[in-house]
Amino acid sequence: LEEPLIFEIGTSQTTGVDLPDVPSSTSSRLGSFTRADEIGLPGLSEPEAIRHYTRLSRQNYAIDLGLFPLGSCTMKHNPRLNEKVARMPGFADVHPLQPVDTVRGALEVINELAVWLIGLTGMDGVAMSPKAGAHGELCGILCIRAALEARGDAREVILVPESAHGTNPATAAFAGYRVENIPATGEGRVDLEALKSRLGPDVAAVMITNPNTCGLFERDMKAISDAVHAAGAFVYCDGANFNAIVGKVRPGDLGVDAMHINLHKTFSTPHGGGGPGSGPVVLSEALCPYGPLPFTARTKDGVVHLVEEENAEAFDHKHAFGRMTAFHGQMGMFTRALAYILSHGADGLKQVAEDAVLNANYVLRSCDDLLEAPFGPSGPCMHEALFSDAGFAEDTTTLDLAKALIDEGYHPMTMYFPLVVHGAMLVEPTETESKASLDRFIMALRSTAERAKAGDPTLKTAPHYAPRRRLDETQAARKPVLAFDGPCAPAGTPQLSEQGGS
Amino acid sequence: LEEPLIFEIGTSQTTGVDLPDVPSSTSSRLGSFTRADEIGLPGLSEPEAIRHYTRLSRQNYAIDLGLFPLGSCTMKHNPRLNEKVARMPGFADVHPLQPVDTVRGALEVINELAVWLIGLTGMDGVAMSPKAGAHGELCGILCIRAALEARGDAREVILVPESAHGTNPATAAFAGYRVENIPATGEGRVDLEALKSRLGPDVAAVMITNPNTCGLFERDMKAISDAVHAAGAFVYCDGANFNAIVGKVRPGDLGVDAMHINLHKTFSTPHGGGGPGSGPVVLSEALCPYGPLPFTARTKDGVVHLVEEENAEAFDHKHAFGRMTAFHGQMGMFTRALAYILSHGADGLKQVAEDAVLNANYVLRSCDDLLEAPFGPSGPCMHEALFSDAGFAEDTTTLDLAKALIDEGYHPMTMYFPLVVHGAMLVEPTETESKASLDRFIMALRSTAERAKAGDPTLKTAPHYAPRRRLDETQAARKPVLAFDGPCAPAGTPQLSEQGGS
Amino acid sequence: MRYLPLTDADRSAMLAKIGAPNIDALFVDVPEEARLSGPIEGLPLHASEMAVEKHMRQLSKKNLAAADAAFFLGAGAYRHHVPASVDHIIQRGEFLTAYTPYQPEIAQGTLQMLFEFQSQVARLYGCAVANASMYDGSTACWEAVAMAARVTKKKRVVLSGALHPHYAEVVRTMAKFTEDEIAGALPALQSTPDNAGLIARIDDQTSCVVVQYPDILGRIPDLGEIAEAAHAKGALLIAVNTEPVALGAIKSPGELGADIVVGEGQSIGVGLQFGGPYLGLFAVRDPKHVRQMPGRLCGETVDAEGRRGFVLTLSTREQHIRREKATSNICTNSGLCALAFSVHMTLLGEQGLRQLAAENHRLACLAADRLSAIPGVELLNESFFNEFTIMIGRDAREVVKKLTEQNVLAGVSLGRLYPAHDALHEGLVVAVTETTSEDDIDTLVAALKGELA
Amino acid sequence: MRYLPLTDADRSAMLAKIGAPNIDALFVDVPEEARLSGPIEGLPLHASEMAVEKHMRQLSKKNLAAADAAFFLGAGAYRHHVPASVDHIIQRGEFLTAYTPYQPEIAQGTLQMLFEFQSQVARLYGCAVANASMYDGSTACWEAVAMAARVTKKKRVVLSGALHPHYAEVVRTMAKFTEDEIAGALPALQSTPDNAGLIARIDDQTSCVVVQYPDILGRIPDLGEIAEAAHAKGALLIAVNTEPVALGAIKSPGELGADIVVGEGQSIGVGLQFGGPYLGLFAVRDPKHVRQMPGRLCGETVDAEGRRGFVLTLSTREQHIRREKATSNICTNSGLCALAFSVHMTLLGEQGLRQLAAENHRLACLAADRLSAIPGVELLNESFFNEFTIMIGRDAREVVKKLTEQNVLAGVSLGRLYPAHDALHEGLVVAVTETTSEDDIDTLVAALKGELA
Repeated sequence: LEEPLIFEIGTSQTTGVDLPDVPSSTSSRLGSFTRADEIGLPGLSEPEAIRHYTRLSRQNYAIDLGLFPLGSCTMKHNPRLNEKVARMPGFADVHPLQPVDTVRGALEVINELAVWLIGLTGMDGVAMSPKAGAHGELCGILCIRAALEARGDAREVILVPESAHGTNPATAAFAGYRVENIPATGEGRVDLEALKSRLGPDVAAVMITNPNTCGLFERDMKAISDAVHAAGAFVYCDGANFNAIVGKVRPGDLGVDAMHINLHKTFSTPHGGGGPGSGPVVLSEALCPYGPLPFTARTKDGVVHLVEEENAEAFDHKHAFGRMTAFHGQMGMFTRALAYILSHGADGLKQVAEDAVLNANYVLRSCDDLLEAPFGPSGPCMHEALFSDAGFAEDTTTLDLAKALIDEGYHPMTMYFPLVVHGAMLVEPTETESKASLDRFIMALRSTAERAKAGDPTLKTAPHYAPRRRLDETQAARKPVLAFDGPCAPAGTPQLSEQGGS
Repeated sequence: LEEPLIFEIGTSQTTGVDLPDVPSSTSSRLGSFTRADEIGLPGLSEPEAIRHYTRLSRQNYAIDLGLFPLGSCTMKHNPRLNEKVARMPGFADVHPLQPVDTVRGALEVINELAVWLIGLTGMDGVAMSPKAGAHGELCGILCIRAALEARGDAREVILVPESAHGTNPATAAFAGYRVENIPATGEGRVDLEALKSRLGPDVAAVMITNPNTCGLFERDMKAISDAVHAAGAFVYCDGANFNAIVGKVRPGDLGVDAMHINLHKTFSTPHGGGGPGSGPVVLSEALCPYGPLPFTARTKDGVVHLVEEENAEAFDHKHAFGRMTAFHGQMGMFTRALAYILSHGADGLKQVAEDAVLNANYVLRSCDDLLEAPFGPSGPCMHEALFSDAGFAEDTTTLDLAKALIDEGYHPMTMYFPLVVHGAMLVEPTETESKASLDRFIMALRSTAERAKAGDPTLKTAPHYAPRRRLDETQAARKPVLAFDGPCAPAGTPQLSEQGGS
Repeated sequence: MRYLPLTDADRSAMLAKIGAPNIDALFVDVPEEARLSGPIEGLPLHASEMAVEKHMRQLSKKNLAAADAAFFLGAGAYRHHVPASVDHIIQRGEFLTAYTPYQPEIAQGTLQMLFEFQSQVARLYGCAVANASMYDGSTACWEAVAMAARVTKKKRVVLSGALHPHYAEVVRTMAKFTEDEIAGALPALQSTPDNAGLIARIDDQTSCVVVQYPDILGRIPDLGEIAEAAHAKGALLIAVNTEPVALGAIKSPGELGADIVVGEGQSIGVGLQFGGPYLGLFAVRDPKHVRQMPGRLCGETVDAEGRRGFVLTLSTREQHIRREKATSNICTNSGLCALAFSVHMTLLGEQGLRQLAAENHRLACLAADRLSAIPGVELLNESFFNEFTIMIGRDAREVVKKLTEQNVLAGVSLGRLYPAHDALHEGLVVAVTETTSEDDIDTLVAALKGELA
Repeated sequence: MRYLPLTDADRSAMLAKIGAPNIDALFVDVPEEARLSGPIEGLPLHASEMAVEKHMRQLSKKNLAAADAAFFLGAGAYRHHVPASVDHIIQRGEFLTAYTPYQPEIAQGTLQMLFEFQSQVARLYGCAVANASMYDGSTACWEAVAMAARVTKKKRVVLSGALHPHYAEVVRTMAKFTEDEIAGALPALQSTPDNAGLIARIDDQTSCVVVQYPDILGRIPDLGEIAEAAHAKGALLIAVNTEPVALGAIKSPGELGADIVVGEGQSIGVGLQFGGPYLGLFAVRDPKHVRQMPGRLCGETVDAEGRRGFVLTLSTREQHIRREKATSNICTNSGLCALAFSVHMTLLGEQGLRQLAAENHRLACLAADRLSAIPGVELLNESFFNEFTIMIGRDAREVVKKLTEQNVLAGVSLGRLYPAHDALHEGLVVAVTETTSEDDIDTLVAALKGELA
């Protein structure tokens, strides 16, 4: 299936909209800046555009087609109700700078979601504006930095476990900190004693993922927090895996000072092929005053207020460290997440965590006789099952197994992450898979694992039945072609594509 | 790709909705009719349901994927604006029996569409309620019968050309008439002299399709109408192909008394895998009084009224022949068709006809050196190009060629219709195909035709690359299996399906 | 124009290939005197998407949407909550823009869905076989009458007085032309349906008895008794159901002996839509009647490699094969509505359907109790599902109209349904579904009380 | 619960397979004292789809939607008509519910779309390379500043006074932590941007000059002059555009010498959405800067059979490979918004974009003429595209608030944007697009005239 580029089929004279021709004689206030040269933007009529994008879409794998066992990425069912809600005109068709009296409902959505996030995490406040998880991390670290600066305490180091997401060290570095690794125990958890011995007056914060990226709960979390606090530092928790414990335990009860919540992971806003995300950050009492603008506050009379530069003092929020984005954050994701949360309720969210953990342990225990589960012997996992490539035939890699899974009709699991396990395979089924669906996946995974152990050479060339065979990533990086280079198609160019078909 | 049946994966305990459990102790007014036995309806959770239907959908060919060259069926682009409009709450969420003052906008839609249909056809009125083309035919014939009865003129015969759609004779028979065929000339048109000689006091009406099912305009239409009228009969025009002439000529100017308009063919309401359709019938002055209820009438003050049994006399519509359906017709199709019509306007609709005819003639003249075009020599076609199987290798049939087109990525053209041409292939590209798209289709058609002429044996077993090979229709009819026979799946049944993938 | 891909350059090149000097040369067969030279006068020119959307939105705002009112209308069309997933699925281009599945190799999506739909309807109705849908309940009812004549070779049709009057009118209209003889009646305003009177009208010439279940007044007739009487005279019992949700609570017509069960499927998945498109359901209890059925049928078979697949079958009943000898002239079903029904029914499942029915009934009982407590209001029904009739001692048409001023859509007055019959005018048919809140009920009670005071 | 497929029977069977006595045995690592035993108190239990939809609709109705008002807000977010096809495409499950395209063999749909998107943005901006999108315009602006520091190894940032104040605030906020030095200013209320003043602030330590085009007051600065001055001092010019439709009418920043062009893409395809999600656009004029860019990049390559395909590339810049040495911590783009942008831009094409821009400008000129004819109202701008500033002689915040009572959303007051600066408070930024009707303009004129009278 080959679908041509819009530049190969669209002409600059074709358009899929009906707009008036404004006579060129019309007076202009553009000054001397009129754009005269051809821009080179191809157009398609509406029927051609629908076909181009419909056909392109069919080259994607998606949640709507099957299971997505991506550890730490949490690809779960995206309810259509949420899409409908986000499109209600009162949410979709309001401007961020409208007078606040005309957007009370929007502010209430933000506030209502904030109340849930605070309640579910046991924290004191939440900064809603961060645009994604990594943006939330930055927000949390900046709150910590602001709090330290407020007490005149310059610190330089942030401690991060080796197994952390790459965003953790990147964020710390972006915020001006030096990053040092925290060692792990043989059981895949933070080494508490090693951590304690490293703590000192130069350490600003510890960034911990809990449940961690090995899929395990940090049993010593409370002790870690206590030690960090005793050393005058703060605990940042990477909330990427909060979906495993929502409703079962509150991070605030474990001493966490700041944690971002990926709304798409825990509360099922759609991943959309890479975004948009949304990463609100819940904050402890110590950090709350520093949360960035805009903030929302509900006063005793129940009215929700938007706290901006204008009224930050009036709402006792004058220590806000600044503003991380132009407007209030990802409203479209807030409405979706709130609809999801209200649908589940406090009881359902607990069930979410339980089913997610049950599903992961079911996969773990259905495969650990065949695939090495490095931390399997030490007890149950949380929402994801971790395997290594131990026992694979020489030459056969985790990548080969993953690509072979494509031929079985599945998106591969997360590979080579966390870095602490050789040839890691991190499988997160999520709570929206049925037992029947897991049984089928387990069958495929086991059969592929057996082929990997036997050194089946067809794995090296997998996938065989996908829209593309393995792609040459080296060529892509060595001689980057990042934009189409030619002119638009002349009118009437025959399309190169195969038409339609199933 | 195998997708299990809902009965094979759903259990009667699973549900994809959240509804309260009503305590069985609640008092009931059901009398002694409580349904106790298991019904046997399988349920799926929402994620499972989305996947089942998404995966099923991918086994369909559709306009959104490619060209649909179906002569006389007119598969054209379905604008998404129309879907949006039909879902506006003021249209989608109103009850047909609401007090008329609460549905003035809905009545205006019906009236506005009626004004367009009357204007485009040059007729005097329109019955909006018929639910589909065939229902419209019946409506038209019943108007004719009512008009004849009103003048005490019992007639028994309806004349129909051999090349007519099957619905024409079926409708005539359903309305209690005897059907006789009208012969055709060698040029594929009604034989005017033969028709004239058959007309007489027993003939109630002549049903003519114009443009006809050979894709040709009935040049003698006016003469036919005059002769029919002179014999005291009426002219019914099958409007299936009105899209070829909309804006170019008005059937009313050619003496037509009644014509149904398939909104999905001419005005692009989506075909939906077989419906719903909508078949308003435009009527001449002679037939207008007999149009069925409900009717709409706009009074001089601009207000639109719904004429029902209640007020038929007041609106001078007391001769209505009855009611063809419970409510007002296909409102959801009216809104879509009106949006389509307003988008094109009077100028655009004319362009529609011109482009449809241009595209068909382009296909005709790009292939008539290779495929026999029985009426090609006599002049241009209208919106569809007709070919025969003359010159195919022995044993190779139109069906084989059509199924081979599937392997080229196309839906087959209309086959073996009209019956008057041997191994007929009726190709209607419609106006929403680009030249590039036609060029590609012509290439595929020519190459397949060459294989048919050469007797390529792989045609006999085509399609090879579709979700299914040829299906055994004989077995289906001999031992009909029309419903799933077993129990729902027990809980936790592994699915048989291949998951996901592209 | 946004839907037309040809450019002027394309048009010239194509005319050249065809060998035509201009576009009008292709319309040469249209007599010149009839050919229109420019756009039709008096009709507007093309408009942008924005302009069309704005215009249509303005029209839509002139209607009172049910969501903006306290809403109690039924009488053949019911407002239920349709999950958002249903609309998502029916808008998949591969379903929305597909053709009738005549080419089964590339239409298995539609075909398997239809097979599943037929199976769901057959089970819901307690029948052996259901077809792939008809236009709506009223036309399905007529088709059933016509089929009964084919099966029994008799012509006399006995309609229950409590059959939806529009359905009865459709049957009467069509029968005028087929020379069937229709024996109808008005609904008797009594607490239980007049089965005895109905049975008395059945004779040896009767092809079928048509009974609505629950009936137009919301009462639940004892179909078993009628079936027995009809069968004794060699007639078929046609049961008509306009509220499929009811069948999650009450016995199926098939179980009770109905021979043909037809109905409106709109309640499940389709929505109100001011009356259309709706979804005609059609099923027969005895598989031997299959070949007399109208409409599309989808059947299971195998492909050349032995894999299960589905096709349209038994098409020798149909017009495109049999022409004037077909069982019906129908060639369209209500495919997309059938899909909506099937998806919604799959989301419900047996458990969800039963819960939905129970919740409808609970709220309806509540409403009946509260309404009948209003002085001057009397509940007619002994039994009902989610719809019942109250007698309000005044012409209900007036009252309904009056209450719209308070955004209360109080129900369907019998005067609206039977304009010519003054004796019925004090009746009001009130429907209550899961979309009706207790607040809505209280709003209606207060408004009605105020109006009648 | 409708999103959770496991049945209780499944759960038991699975626990048995795992060898756990109950679900809590799987949470054994969570210290018991912290483990919650029941649903969190004070938070409601699960709700039906109908109930949630109703609740959310009630909240949405507390907002004044732009469609229900005469609407003139801009200042970084613009209301344009988005074709219905755009929303249809982005709701295709295969786009909506797909993952980041790390597995290119089964993600060509997303990847090819991103390649097309990058190409469209690069052309629109007059640049060589664009990335696969950022969170929004303001964060893209900050990323550009950070990139300029990497490229030039300098730390002093010169912000134009007429840069959107929220964008400036984002830069200032982030710079606090990176120790960049920010030289900002207020917008000068004059008819043309103060280029001379800006240029005077550029020195040898300057890493970049950040200029909005058109600027926050709607004026169109001469980027060429600034580029020349910046380059002379070894600084980069960062051009910020918040209204991409403008670039269908005015020269691209790339043509005029900007080194990095960033902006907000919301106008094309995305909609207002109360501020998010939006679409950050990011492009560089010189391909040699590619390896210093933040964010995802999609590139062309071939597969093992030599067929063209697309992959995410140059990921050695990114956090998941480089960790603390990455060019940014970003790992999310705004993929679905990029799709919406790309589909809308493809529907427009060059011709449509130019027509759209011309229509915006025509209506804006009309509005400027009519507004400045009101006594006491003065048009500030010499040049503008679809947005301009009027001085109204009173605190515009009050006036804007007052006019909402007539459902007129008159524009963005400078007081809202610069609360601390009284000197600006009489300014009102008015935006006009193709969605603004002439009636809307007349409504605003009448309301403003009335209020100022």
